[in-house]
Amino acid sequence: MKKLINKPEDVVVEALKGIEYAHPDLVKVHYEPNFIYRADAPVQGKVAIVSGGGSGHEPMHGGFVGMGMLDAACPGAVFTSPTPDQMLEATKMVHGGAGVLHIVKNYTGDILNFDMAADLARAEGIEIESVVTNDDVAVQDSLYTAGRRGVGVTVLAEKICGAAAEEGRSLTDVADVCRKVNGWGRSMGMALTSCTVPHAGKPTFDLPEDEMEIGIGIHGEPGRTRMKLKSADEITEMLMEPILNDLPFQAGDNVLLFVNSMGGTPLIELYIIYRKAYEIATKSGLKVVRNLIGPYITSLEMAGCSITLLKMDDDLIRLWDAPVRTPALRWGV
Amino acid sequence: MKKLINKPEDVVVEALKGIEYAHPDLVKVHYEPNFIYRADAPVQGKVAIVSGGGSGHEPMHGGFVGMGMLDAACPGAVFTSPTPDQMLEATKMVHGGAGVLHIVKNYTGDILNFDMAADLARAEGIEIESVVTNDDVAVQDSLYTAGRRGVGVTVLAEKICGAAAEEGRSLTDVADVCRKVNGWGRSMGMALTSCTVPHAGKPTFDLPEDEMEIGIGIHGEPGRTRMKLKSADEITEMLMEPILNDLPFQAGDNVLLFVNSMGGTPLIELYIIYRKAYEIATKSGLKVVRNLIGPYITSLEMAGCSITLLKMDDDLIRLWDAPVRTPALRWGV
Amino acid sequence: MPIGRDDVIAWLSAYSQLLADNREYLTQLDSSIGDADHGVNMDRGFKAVLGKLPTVADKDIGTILKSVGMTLVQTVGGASGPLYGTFFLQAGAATANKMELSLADWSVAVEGAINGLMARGKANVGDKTMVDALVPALHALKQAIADGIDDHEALRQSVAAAEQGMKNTIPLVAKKGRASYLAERSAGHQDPGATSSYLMFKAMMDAWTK
Amino acid sequence: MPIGRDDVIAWLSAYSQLLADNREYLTQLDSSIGDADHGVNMDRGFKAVLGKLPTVADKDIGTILKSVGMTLVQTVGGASGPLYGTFFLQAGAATANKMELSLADWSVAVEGAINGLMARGKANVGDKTMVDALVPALHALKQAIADGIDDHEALRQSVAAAEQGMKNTIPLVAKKGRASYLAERSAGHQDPGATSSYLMFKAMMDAWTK
Ligand SMILES: Nc1ncnc2c1ncn2[C@@H]1O[C@H](COP(=O)(O)OP(=O)(O)O)[C@@H](O)[C@H]1O
Ligand SMILES: Nc1ncnc2c1ncn2[C@@H]1O[C@H](COP(=O)(O)OP(=O)(O)O)[C@@H](O)[C@H]1O
Ligand SMILES: [Mg+2]
Ligand SMILES: [Mg+2]
Ligand SMILES: [Mg+2]
Ligand SMILES: [Mg+2]
Repeated sequence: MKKLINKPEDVVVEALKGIEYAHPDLVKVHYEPNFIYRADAPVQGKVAIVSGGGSGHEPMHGGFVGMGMLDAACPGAVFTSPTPDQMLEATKMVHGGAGVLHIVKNYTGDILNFDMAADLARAEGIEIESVVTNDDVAVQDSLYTAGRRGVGVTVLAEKICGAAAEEGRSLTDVADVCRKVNGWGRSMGMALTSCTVPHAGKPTFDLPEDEMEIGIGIHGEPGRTRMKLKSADEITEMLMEPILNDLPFQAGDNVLLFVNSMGGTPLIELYIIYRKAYEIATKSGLKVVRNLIGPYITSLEMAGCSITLLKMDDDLIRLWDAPVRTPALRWGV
Repeated sequence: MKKLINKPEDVVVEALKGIEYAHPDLVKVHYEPNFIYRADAPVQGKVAIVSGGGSGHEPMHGGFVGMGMLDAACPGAVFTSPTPDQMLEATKMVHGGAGVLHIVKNYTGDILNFDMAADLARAEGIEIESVVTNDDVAVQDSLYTAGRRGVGVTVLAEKICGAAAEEGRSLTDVADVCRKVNGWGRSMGMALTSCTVPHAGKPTFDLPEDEMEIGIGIHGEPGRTRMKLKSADEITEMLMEPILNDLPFQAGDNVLLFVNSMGGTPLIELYIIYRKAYEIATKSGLKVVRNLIGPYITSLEMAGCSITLLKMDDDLIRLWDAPVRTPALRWGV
Repeated sequence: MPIGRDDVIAWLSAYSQLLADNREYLTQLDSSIGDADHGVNMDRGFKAVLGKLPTVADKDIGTILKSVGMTLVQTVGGASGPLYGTFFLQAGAATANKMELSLADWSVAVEGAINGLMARGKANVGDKTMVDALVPALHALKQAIADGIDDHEALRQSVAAAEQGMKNTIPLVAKKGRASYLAERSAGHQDPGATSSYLMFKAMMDAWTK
Repeated sequence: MPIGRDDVIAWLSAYSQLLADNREYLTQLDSSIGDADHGVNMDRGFKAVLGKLPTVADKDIGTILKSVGMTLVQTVGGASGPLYGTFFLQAGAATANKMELSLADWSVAVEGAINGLMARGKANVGDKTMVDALVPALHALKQAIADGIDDHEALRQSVAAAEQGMKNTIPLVAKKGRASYLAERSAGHQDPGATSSYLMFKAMMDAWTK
């Protein structure tokens, strides 16, 4: 196992210390329970937005804390949902009197821990709304699964809802925006390699040199299918097809095209993928009006990529364009 | 070899097409010869800044084209210096009547090709100044080497000089700023893995599972020393020591601390490194006033990191903080 | 065989040791059909439990079990944290103020605990989760008690049922939890949560049938 | 043996073929002490040369060689592009308007070419570069001509000297180019540029001593 780490059990806390040193103008870090919160919290009168999840997906979520995006992010152990005390304390720290939105990715652990935290927060008189993201089309949403995973659209929702909160919308309205974004987004991912969780010491799964996994999540687990490695263009087609089929995107729709590195895939390859995804989207009659390209929701050092397509109306475009000032995303300020 | 590519020989052009689709608000792409230039070029009356190098280091340099940074970037084949016609045409495209600064990383090929281009541009009446970056402390600068490599400080120089040009300084002054930044910066890198150049099909060098290379460059070549893998903190000490010893950084100096991913190392590990580098710098009496953390000057998918320390005075801090609007760096706008 | 407070503590210590010993094994199971953290999560949680026990060692069984539940909720994370946490919180509620339990009392507490866990996780037998070990273990325990079998034998039968339930997860296609994302590919692998549940019952037997 | 225009073209075609055949080999050499692109760079450059040749096939030798030089400068990149480009541009300047050269004429042109390359790259014999093959090859050629040795034998001796110079780079510590970053670690590996230079002379011999 080759990583730039010290002891596996110290990975999360040491990364938090690095964030604390690096961005004092943007965030503060609370330890035990661990969470990152915006330096000017609480912002009175504004709906606060709290998210979180296992560590190992950086910059998600801690890199998205700041003006125009998250008020707080709760990092669990690597690939492990954070615990309710983290979300409770974070919620109390950032509550500005206008309620708190919890953005929760659809994983059993994330749902259970956030639910417990929301109950505890409500018991302390804080109004909480929770919205679940579940944009991954690789998994069937049925009675026979734990539902679709929350992946790439989560990043987009955090930005868009952050803007909605920043401009003073109510908790109900911000939650509605979140549900709308989730409903209008679809994602699909693939991996060329697995990743190695620090305490495990070896890759979560082995992938032969000539094979790839299609339909992966962000926790290093195997995907839906394993097959022989294909070209970037063929892979892009394999990712775009279920996305386009799943949401009745209509010709003429404006979309945001988000091409994401799983962590180990470099930018030059992302642009090759973006090129083909853009051409496919455009050929389907969609208008790609915005994009995001880079490592934003990662799985440690996994090589691979994911694509997220988000339908946008004028309001979502405005909210996407609104100023944001976080470690990982910054524009308009 | 596992990459998200199509044919190896099409990697550069396909990535350029992706950039062209993705950032029409920021840049345009010229093909044959290939270069990326700011969409509003030429900016009349402003010193234009042109850089370039082999592809495979994205976002450097193409991701740094735009307001407040580069006017044009010339991408060669992967790890191969671009050719003079690229720099000549790019120079002519962005020349705004106030001369052009070429920022050239110290590699034999980059120097030779940029020199030929500068000669051709001068022959066409364009005033050119060239500044070479050579911040890498891993290599001894002596009669017995090709000199120190230009690495991390190049990114910082492009930003800082871009701001100097944007505020209307003369070619001589902008070139002086570039020389100052280069003189005040030192870098050192290491690798956990090599990388695979697309046409080569296999890693440039093999690194056993328990070993690392210290003193690497950005072209996938082996470093100065190979040794057993160490902890992140020990590695950070090994990188910081020659940096601090080489430049007589003095207690009380303001510095920018740049912790860079070589491409395959994820953000969580970079923050662990940043934490220790920050502590070492602070303990040495330096004041870390700015930072940059992420994959900015990469070597395809190489796992590893580099550290750059740049001494800053008030002018450099102002120039660093000035607005910039490029695909890879954006603030203040 | 009455189950006194010290027996409960002995059980928790035994379970903690089994989790430490099986940390890599549980991690391995959670690598085949998960994200490779179940072993570390449970080990972390029960090391924290061990650290907390001295502060409640003089309290009633209900207080001890609730303390375990709260500690697990605060330290384990993931899916198993809230589920095992709920298990212990419910067991603690059912044993409030008790300093000693009969095995029948304990089976009632365990039943409430499992019901709480199933209500929270909404998994049933056959979904390829910890429920697949817990429910058979409970049934075997209740059945043995009802049949008048002696306590030690009743415990052994519940552990055997837990073990069988754990092994029965191998051919199942997961319908709950992270393994369900793999659909048919989850078949052929033993569920990590069912394994840690089996170990929990095994620890009971180890601690109480000395 | 006069070297006519068609002989020059035959040489360039032969060199182009040798570079295509040795593309992986040159890449491998440039992996041990470089960035794994020399083989691809040279192959790309000389494929472009082959494509350009028909447009200048009816011109004088100087024009052909200058065209080669310009094509290499525009397509090879890296360190070898400007260096080999300069080689051919200088050779072209020395053979302007010539349709035919004696071997002695050619050796003068090659001397000017190597001088131009060395002036640009500032490398000397012993620095572990292409110069380590080019200079011995030139000396052997000039010496053989001065000694009155017949042309074919002179060419063979120059190729043998190029080959020896190429092999002599193996133990050297690089003082120029990318390999110099490796310091002592560059010893024990043959220089890729010296290898492509040897191949250039070999192509001369192959094409002109049929
Ligand atoms: N809905 C559920 N109900 C009961 N048990 C579940 C449920 N979801 C998951 N589990 C159990 O949790 C185990 C995984 O635990 P763990 O790895 O700690 O959490 P995570 O899946 O969040 O990484 C599974 O093996 C399974 O037994
Ligand atoms: N200063 C120099 N003078 C002469 N030859 C040089 C010099 N620097 C490098 N070379 C030659 O160039 C070769 C490498 O060429 P290539 O791989 O194409 O360029 P790069 O090093 O830029 O990747 C080396 O093997 C060496 O022979
Ligand atoms: Mg987990
Ligand atoms: Mg090169
Ligand atoms: Mg797990
Ligand atoms: Mg090379």
